[in-house]
Amino acid sequence: MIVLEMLILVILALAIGVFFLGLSRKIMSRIHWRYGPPITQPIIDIIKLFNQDSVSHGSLFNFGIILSLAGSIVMVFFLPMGAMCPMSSSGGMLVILYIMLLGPLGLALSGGEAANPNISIGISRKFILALSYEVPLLLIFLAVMTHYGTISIVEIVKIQSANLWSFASLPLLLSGIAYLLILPALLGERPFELIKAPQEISSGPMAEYGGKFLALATLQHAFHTFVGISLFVNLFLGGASNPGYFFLKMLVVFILLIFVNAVFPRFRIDQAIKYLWKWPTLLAFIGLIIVVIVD
Amino acid sequence: MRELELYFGPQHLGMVGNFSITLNVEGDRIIKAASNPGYLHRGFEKLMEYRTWIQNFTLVCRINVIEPDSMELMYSMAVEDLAGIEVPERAEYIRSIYLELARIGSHLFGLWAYANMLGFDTVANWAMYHRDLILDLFEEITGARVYHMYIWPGGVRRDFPKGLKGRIVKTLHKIGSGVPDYDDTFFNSRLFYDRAKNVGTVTRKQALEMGAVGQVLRATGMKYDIRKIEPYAAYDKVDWAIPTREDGDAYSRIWVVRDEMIESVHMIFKLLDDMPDGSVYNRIPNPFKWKVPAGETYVRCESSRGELGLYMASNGGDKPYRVHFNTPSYSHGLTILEEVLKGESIADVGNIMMSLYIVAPEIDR
Amino acid sequence: MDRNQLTKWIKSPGNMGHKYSLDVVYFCTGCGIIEIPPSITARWDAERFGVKPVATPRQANLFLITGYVSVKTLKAVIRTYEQMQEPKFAVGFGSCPINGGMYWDSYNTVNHLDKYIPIDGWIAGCMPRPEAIFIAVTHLWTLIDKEIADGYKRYRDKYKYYRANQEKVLGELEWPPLFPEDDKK
Amino acid sequence: MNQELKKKINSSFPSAKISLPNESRVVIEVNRDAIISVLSFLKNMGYEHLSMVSCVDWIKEDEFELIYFLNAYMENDEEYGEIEKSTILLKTMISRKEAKYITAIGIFASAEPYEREIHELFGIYFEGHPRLTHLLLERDYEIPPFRKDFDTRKYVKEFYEEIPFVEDREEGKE
Repeated sequence: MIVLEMLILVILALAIGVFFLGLSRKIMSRIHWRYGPPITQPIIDIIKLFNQDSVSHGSLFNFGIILSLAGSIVMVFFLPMGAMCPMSSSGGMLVILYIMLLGPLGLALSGGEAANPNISIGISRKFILALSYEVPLLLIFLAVMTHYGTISIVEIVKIQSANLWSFASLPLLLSGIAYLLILPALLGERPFELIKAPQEISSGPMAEYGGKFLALATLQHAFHTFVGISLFVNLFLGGASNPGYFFLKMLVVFILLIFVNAVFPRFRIDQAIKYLWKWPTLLAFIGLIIVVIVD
Repeated sequence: MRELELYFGPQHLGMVGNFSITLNVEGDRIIKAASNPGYLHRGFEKLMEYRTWIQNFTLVCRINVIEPDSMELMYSMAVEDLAGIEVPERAEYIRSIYLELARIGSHLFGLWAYANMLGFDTVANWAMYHRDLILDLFEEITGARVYHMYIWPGGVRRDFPKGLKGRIVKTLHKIGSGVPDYDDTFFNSRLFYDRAKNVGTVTRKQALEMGAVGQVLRATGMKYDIRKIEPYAAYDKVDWAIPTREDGDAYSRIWVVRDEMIESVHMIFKLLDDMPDGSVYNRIPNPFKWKVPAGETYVRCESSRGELGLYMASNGGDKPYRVHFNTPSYSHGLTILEEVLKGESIADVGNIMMSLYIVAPEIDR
Repeated sequence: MDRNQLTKWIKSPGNMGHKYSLDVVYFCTGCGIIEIPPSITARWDAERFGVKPVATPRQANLFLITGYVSVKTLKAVIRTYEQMQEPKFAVGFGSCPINGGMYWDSYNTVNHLDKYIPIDGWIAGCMPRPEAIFIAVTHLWTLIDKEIADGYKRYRDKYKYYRANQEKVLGELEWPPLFPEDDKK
Repeated sequence: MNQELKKKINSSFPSAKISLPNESRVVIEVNRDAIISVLSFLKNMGYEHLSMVSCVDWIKEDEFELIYFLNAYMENDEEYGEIEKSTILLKTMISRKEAKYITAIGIFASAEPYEREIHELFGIYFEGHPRLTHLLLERDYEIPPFRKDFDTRKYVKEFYEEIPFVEDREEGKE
């Protein structure tokens, strides 16, 4: 039963993630005054990429991207989507915090094999960025955990459905805002698009990916988008009792994210660290203090 | 830390045109930069020695693709100077209006390149759309979108079509109505300020030493503009100002570009109002038998990127003996860029390059 | 447009994918830089056709060479083409790569680009309008459908000759052959 | 007025031939040894901007003509007087057979790429230039391409047109 649930969850997450990729391209086009590609374009891209030849730079190169993808998929199991959560009993937020680092790590392994200077710059940027958003993320998680007294996300969703959403309840408001601020960094959207930065370092870690590898990287991005947003919905927007309602909440957050993506250029890496360690960290810290005082 | 050699270009999304920079980097800092042009070298000046005076018009405009019109003007002015051809007054006005339109188009292209470089896709798309509106005007005036071959020795090829004045005003108003949007999303944006302020600074001393012209020089507070110093076409007949900034960094340069666009729009309105009637060209001799008297000349004008010069020598034949274009991107791209990139971050290479307004075909010729 | 025909997708997903998702690496050699931005931005929007610029040749399957190819560029063009993954398509944009265009007598531009790399289609004109790119793209779809956009196969088969031509212009090439001789059966 | 400028230069360099083709151009012809001293003299006079260095191949006279274009920078456009507005064309002749010259980088840093280009396209060697490597071209030509005795049309015919199409090669037309 759990296996079936897992399978459904992965497929759902993939569908939503890919849909979001298509939607973001469409909405961005409209903001650019363009017509935009059909919303199915990412699917076409992925089909094409799987049918294209690709060059491998060694076994570590192959392993890295698979590790990265696997890390993102595993995270999906720990996040309740509506009533579905195959791994509800084990782990929770701590596991997610842990697995989240697998994405950059996999890419780093993979990139280390291909001797392209753009990749090494991209990887170092990715790690620095990960380091800077992990700090506020940890503080936010701590605040949520202290407030609800549990590390299980299912429990947190349950409590929220009985009372208020944590985003609307005062002690966690600041933490919620802090999460929204780091969300673009988490997903690599502008203004934190500096990992890819096609105009600067030729799409960074992806520079040597072609064919299947790029397809896997796209899938990883889709899963990662799903995880980042669904975490916010679960922790702060009260989750949902059924997947449809959950999807609607995710959609709202995602569209907000795209609007931010559309109006900003990208930071330089030092500015990104400065920003992330200033505002989101400060907000998350104050949020944590408030939570500690109130409870 | 290990020193890496990084190639920026020639195939690179951030590279408008075909140009490459070899960077020696340590971590994120650039230690040494070497420009590497020549990907677009066609030997224009050599080819022009093989073509008759009139045939060369198809060639000159292709030297710079971003703004071909100032190249046409240069060539016409040099031929007029050598052959002693007068230009009617109306043609002077038409040339000015047309060149200012070209300047706005070119600046919008530059804005596209710069915004694109910073990842400002939205503004980039808008700028390109607005540039297309200007290209539509060009298409109406000359019949071509990009390479117009409109300016001619002795004037311009044909008069403005009927009712064009209204359409120019309408188009410029449409673009002008976008200025608040541009300001809100781009020019006054905090992130643009963060990315561009104190980046790629060319001090006035450096600028003077290394032969900077155009925006690079004007961004250091120098009011150096050939349109004022040595007025050509109808630039001395209307009143206009040279926009400048003081700091000499990328931020100042882009602001100068913005102010120049607005100044150009105002200038076009004034020129359109003052435009006299009359013929638009004086006849030139039969182009098949046309021989230009022996002699040499140096003419210069202010293109959208700075001072543009043309040295031309004729030995009295039906072809030029020697042509040499002095293009603004030359010193910007080869001398200043190498100097300015030292000590900057890799993320700012394209930022600096585009703010210096380097157009590769112009360097290579 | 048969982008929405499910039967075709099920029959040959790969073929359809190649058609409707053309990731372009623009090689803006000179004049081409002026008409590419309009075609990918607001006015013409190439993304409608699934044509999207990408950053590196590894990710691309369409190579757009926009303008004359000087000797120095030729080197970069060949390297870029060889880095792309099969199946790949190359399109020459403008008159100059076809036969030299107005630079036919220049000492530094190669006149016929298809002597050095296989080209699947040409867009004639100087400058072609942005619409021409889309006409070319739709033509390329037909070619892919009929499986005659086979430049990459030709390159594999006749690599010896292409390489010989390349060496004639560039002198000794500093990279090893893409398809070494003894590999062929 | 430019006549003043003429007098000033003539007093320091009596050998210089100065002509004024129109109100904003001054053409100074000096012999090849004097050019560096004239350049620094003019720089001190306020002509700080070296716009371009050009070269003409006068094949009949068997000489190269080097031309330095100098302009003045002023902070404000109203400061420009008659003298500052003019462009100076400083010329000198060097022999075609012994195409060697001295670099002007010491005085004008911006001369560097121009001299590099002239070295590449005309084959003139500049003594003291730090990097006379390839700038625009990828390979060497027998005669530097911008010299008048280099016929580009002939070159194209002999070089590019001779390369066969791949299809023709297969048919054995090699």
